[in-house]
Amino acid sequence: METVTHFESLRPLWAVLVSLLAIPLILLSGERRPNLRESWTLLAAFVKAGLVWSLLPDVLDGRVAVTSLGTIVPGVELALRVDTLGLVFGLVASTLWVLTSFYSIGYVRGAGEHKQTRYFASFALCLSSTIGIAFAANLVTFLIFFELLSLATYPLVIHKETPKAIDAARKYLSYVLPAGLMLVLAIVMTATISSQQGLDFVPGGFLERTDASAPLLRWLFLFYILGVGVKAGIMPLHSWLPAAMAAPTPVSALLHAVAVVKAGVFGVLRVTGYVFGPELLQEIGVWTALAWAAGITLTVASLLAMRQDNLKRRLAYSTVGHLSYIVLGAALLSLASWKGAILHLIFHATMKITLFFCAGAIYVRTHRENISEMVGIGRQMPVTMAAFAIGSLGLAGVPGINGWISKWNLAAGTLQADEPVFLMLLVLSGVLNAAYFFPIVHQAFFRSSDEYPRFGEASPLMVVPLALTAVVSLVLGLVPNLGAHAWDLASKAAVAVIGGGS
Amino acid sequence: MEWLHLLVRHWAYALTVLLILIGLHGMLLKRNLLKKLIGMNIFQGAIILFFIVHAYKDGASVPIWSKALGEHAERYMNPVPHGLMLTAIVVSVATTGVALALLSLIHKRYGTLEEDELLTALRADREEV
Amino acid sequence: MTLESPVQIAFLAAGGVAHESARLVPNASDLPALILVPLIVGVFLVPLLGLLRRRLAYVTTLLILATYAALALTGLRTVLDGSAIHYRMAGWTPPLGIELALDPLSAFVMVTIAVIGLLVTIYAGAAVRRETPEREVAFFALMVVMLLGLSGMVMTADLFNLYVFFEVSSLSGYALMAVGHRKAVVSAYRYLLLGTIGASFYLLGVGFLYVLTGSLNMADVAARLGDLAGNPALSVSLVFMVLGLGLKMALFPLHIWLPDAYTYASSTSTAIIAPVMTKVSAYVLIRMLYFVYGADWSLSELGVGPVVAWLAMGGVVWGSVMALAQQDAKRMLAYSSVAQVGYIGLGLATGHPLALTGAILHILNHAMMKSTLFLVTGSVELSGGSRRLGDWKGLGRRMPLTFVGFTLAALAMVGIPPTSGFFSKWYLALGLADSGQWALLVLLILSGLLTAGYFFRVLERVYAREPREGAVQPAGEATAAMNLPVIALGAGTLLLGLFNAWFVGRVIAQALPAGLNLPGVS
Amino acid sequence: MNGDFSAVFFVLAIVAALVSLKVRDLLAAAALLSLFSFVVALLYVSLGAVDVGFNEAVLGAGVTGILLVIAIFNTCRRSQDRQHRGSRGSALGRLVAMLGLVGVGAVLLWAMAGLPDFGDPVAPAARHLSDRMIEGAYHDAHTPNIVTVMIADYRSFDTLGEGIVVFTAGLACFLLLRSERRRDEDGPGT
Repeated sequence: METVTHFESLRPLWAVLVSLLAIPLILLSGERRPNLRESWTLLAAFVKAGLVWSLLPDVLDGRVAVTSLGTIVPGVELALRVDTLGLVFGLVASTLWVLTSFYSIGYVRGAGEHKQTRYFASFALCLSSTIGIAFAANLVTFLIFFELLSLATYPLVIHKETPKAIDAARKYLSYVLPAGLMLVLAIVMTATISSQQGLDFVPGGFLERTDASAPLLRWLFLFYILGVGVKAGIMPLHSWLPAAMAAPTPVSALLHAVAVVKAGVFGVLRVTGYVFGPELLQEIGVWTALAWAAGITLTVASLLAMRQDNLKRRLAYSTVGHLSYIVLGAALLSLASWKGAILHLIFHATMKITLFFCAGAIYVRTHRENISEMVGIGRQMPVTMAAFAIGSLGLAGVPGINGWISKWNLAAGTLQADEPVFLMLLVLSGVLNAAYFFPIVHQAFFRSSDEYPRFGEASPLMVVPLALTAVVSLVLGLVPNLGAHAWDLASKAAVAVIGGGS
Repeated sequence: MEWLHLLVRHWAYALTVLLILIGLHGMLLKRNLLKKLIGMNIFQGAIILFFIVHAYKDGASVPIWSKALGEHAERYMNPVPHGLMLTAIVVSVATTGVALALLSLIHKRYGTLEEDELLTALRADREEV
Repeated sequence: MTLESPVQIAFLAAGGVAHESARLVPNASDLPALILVPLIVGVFLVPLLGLLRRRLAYVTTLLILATYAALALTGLRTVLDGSAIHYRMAGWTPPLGIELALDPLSAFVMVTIAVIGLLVTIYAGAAVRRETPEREVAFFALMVVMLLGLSGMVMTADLFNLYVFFEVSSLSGYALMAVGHRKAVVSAYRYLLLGTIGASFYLLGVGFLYVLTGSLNMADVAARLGDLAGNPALSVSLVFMVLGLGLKMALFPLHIWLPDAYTYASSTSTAIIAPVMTKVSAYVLIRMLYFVYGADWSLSELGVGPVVAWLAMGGVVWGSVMALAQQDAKRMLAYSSVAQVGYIGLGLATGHPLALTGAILHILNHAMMKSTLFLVTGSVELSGGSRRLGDWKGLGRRMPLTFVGFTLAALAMVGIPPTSGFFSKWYLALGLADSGQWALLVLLILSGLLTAGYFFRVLERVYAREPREGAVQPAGEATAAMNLPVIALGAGTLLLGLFNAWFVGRVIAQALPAGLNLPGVS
Repeated sequence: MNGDFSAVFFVLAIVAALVSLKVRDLLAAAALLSLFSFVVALLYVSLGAVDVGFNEAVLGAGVTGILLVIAIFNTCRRSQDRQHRGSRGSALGRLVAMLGLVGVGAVLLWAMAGLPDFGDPVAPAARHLSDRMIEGAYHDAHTPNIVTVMIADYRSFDTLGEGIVVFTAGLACFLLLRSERRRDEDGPGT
């Protein structure tokens, strides 16, 4: 295991703060100066991504940037620390925010959304919380940003203010608030039983067998999973996610395919790898339960996805399924499965955001949401649908696109953990993925429909981002280590948690 | 039997308790608001009495210094509760005064001091501020 | 003889002030009395100047409360090293005379009272003129009297003196509660009856303590309680103290006076009474349980702890459920007060230093949140809106600044980090977990959901709904003088949350009774 | 002073209290309350509390009585004391109140076992603070009446509070009754 050095830096803090500082500027610019307002968003997005990327070399060299903001409750600091796993999540969220910002501008203007100021302000708050979650050094800091994220997403879900959106927002709250409370409960219990004072995340876990009885630890694990599992969409805690598709599409794209749900998955990784740790989980034997929950979720979600005609809902169920790939990887506690899980965290993000971007572009151009109404659309929006094809092929696990790499590692992980049954589930789910994505692509390109007027592509503000993410998915599938060193990062994090040997 | 002994030794206290209960009964169970106030006066009087009862010493005199009795503390009643209760009485009268002001307002607004009628009147009174 | 004391005190104050100006450093040993001086002066000065010119009453009140707040803050700063300043009224040594004690706990509650009092007064300038026209002078005078009574309760170290100030604050409270809606007189009358029972029960408890120990000074009584642990009369004194103070602090199920009283009183009355009145009673209960009776005996041995804790939890649940069912903003907030007082009761009954920390933090915290919320309902009403939540749709756009305050306070009530509401529950939860009260812990955590239920319902209406036809809507944003306290208090909940560790370590850790130490704080 | 003599006053006070709560004519009830106060005042005197007795006679029997009578003339004379018309909520309320009363009574009687005997000259209350006051009062203030020394000197802060209470009551009445006058000018309230 290589040595890790810590150094004080304000960059993590600025990475969190930059979008927070943009909020007053966005609010002050208001509805009357939309261009000024949007330039704040873009500026913040670029600066944030730059800050996060600037931390990459440090992490690759084994140097961990730390920002301490003083004690938040006695014994626990409000602190940020950019370890490998955190950086992975931070990179994904901040980079995709840049693209989403452009896309958002095109979308809200194209769709003529109301209250755009509130929309952009909430979006910025969401991103601050997400980076905060990624960089949180301990459980309390994590909790604060986790709850903040729940809250900041609420205005976005309710954004359209239609009865449907209001219902969705209620449903959203009634899932994430109890989950947040469960997380509080779990952290309070941890603080009480743990001998470690600061509640800092430690690769390999900081809870110890001697801290409490096995049943209590099992309860504790359950509370944690209930707490983070809602955002991670583990069944039966998933049903807020399809409902939340009432939000504008960029919100679905970034938050409900990347930031919020990945925050949940990221939480699962933190809890399994950095709070409990593989040894303790093996000892109290709860990992199988989690693995089964994930295994069932990824199968059932794929089945449910097939039944959806609404494109965004189908994507939502697909998201539920793919999140469970990651959870499964985390639960299996083997080196390859963890590597696969972390890679899937990155790769799924690039692919799914492509798909959502496409769905949004189609909606803005055609105002159609249902798959059955999209026959032949590929001839009118070729770039969009090509990107869609790349994304969906990737998710199905076709080699050459990045989804294949993560899935391969996950599969290897099931064998490493000596649980071939989950391999079967992975394969089955891959087939189902293909089954619910290919018809869309097929009918878009190979069946024609006369009922269409001429549409053409959406505005470049939307098409360029979605093409970019598709290209990125493709490139990463061929050279996974390009740019962000995704492969190296995943390996490093997996080794740190699981240990090199096993 | 032991109870009876206790009761005999604490007869004054027991009667004070009885007064406390009578007062509370009036406050809680009488249906007329003025009667409740009368109950309150009895209740407060009884609590004052509790203090005075415990200031009593067998064979002692009123707490006014005199040459004849000298500075022998056991020859005087305990003056502390007396002093306290002077204040308490004033407080209780002041409370009664405020209560009566409220009562006259209630009567002016709703024309009754009976709880049942008042409840009906309140239910009918839908005026917003 | 009544006149003698004010003269004495005025003399004293003059002495203190002269002293101060001579050395340019406040004479710390006079502080306990000095803090009360502006209020005592104000009680007479406000009506006097008010008679000259009505507007002067407001200005005088403002000046007096500002002085009071400054002194209270000075007091808090002086005792933050964990010391206590004892001041002997009229120079007699306790237990012969009455003693005032400024220790970190009393200074903390005093600052809470002062800050809330000052901010609500800033707000009250316009509000009182509208709500109680031509009677502002009496209103402001009574407000000062009430704050004096509460401060006296907080500061005195004498059991009977506490009763006197208890009644001072109660009587003025009854009167303040009686103005507002027409029905307010009836609810105020009920409040008076039950409040008197509460105060009298407290007095009865003092009586038993006096009979058993022969003393009235708290420290002296505590010292003389030593071998009385098995005495039934001592237990009974505690029972009556808890009942009496429980009534005044609206501890479930003794809260029955509260919803009507808060609903019908004028918005300024509620905004000043709701945050501080119940809290000071809770403070007195903490004093009694921890400093006079001793927590080991009262909470554990006698078993008052679990009973109060479960009742408090019952109050949390009941208050929250009832709040969910309300359509009237003020009534909803009133029931929510029942719930929030439950948190304080829970914390003080658990007997764990962390839980008690949570309770003490929640005293300030809830005072800030609740006054913000009540002030906002007042702003809505005074700007021409209605208290009916159904009419609150779309207010977020009509009164954006006002509702920034409301939102912050509501989020704090729900307990979203990093607002202070989260942290007081955090300490409570840690305390419960550490003392193994798992059932209460789970209920405490889940109760947050109910709170979220009734506040997000409002937020949804305010921000995401369009006003319906014919809804009573306010004309527009409230005045700056009304928004300033609202925003300041709302932002305060956020700041208190972010700096809670500092606050807990510096202030509350000092305020805990001897023997209870916070882990992780040196 | 003979403590046993006070038993008579005790019984009288109890009777007066009971009857005053029983009668339906409020004026009679007020008169009986005054009587109660007066008997209690005598009781105080018989227990050696002369100052308290005077105070109670003047304030309790006198001022309270007069205030009550004025209020009754301003409102109404008869109390119906009607049995409630059997709404379930109020029946439950009565039951709870009765249980509460029984509880309070039981608890208070239970305390008896721990209290010093009536008239015990060496009870804690009779010694500690009491002794110091009795022995120090004349020396400290040169006033023979120990109670006066106490309220005017030792515990003058209480007396200040008492003054403020009276002042508060005055302010409260002003605040409340003034409002009603305004309402009358506006026209009768519904």
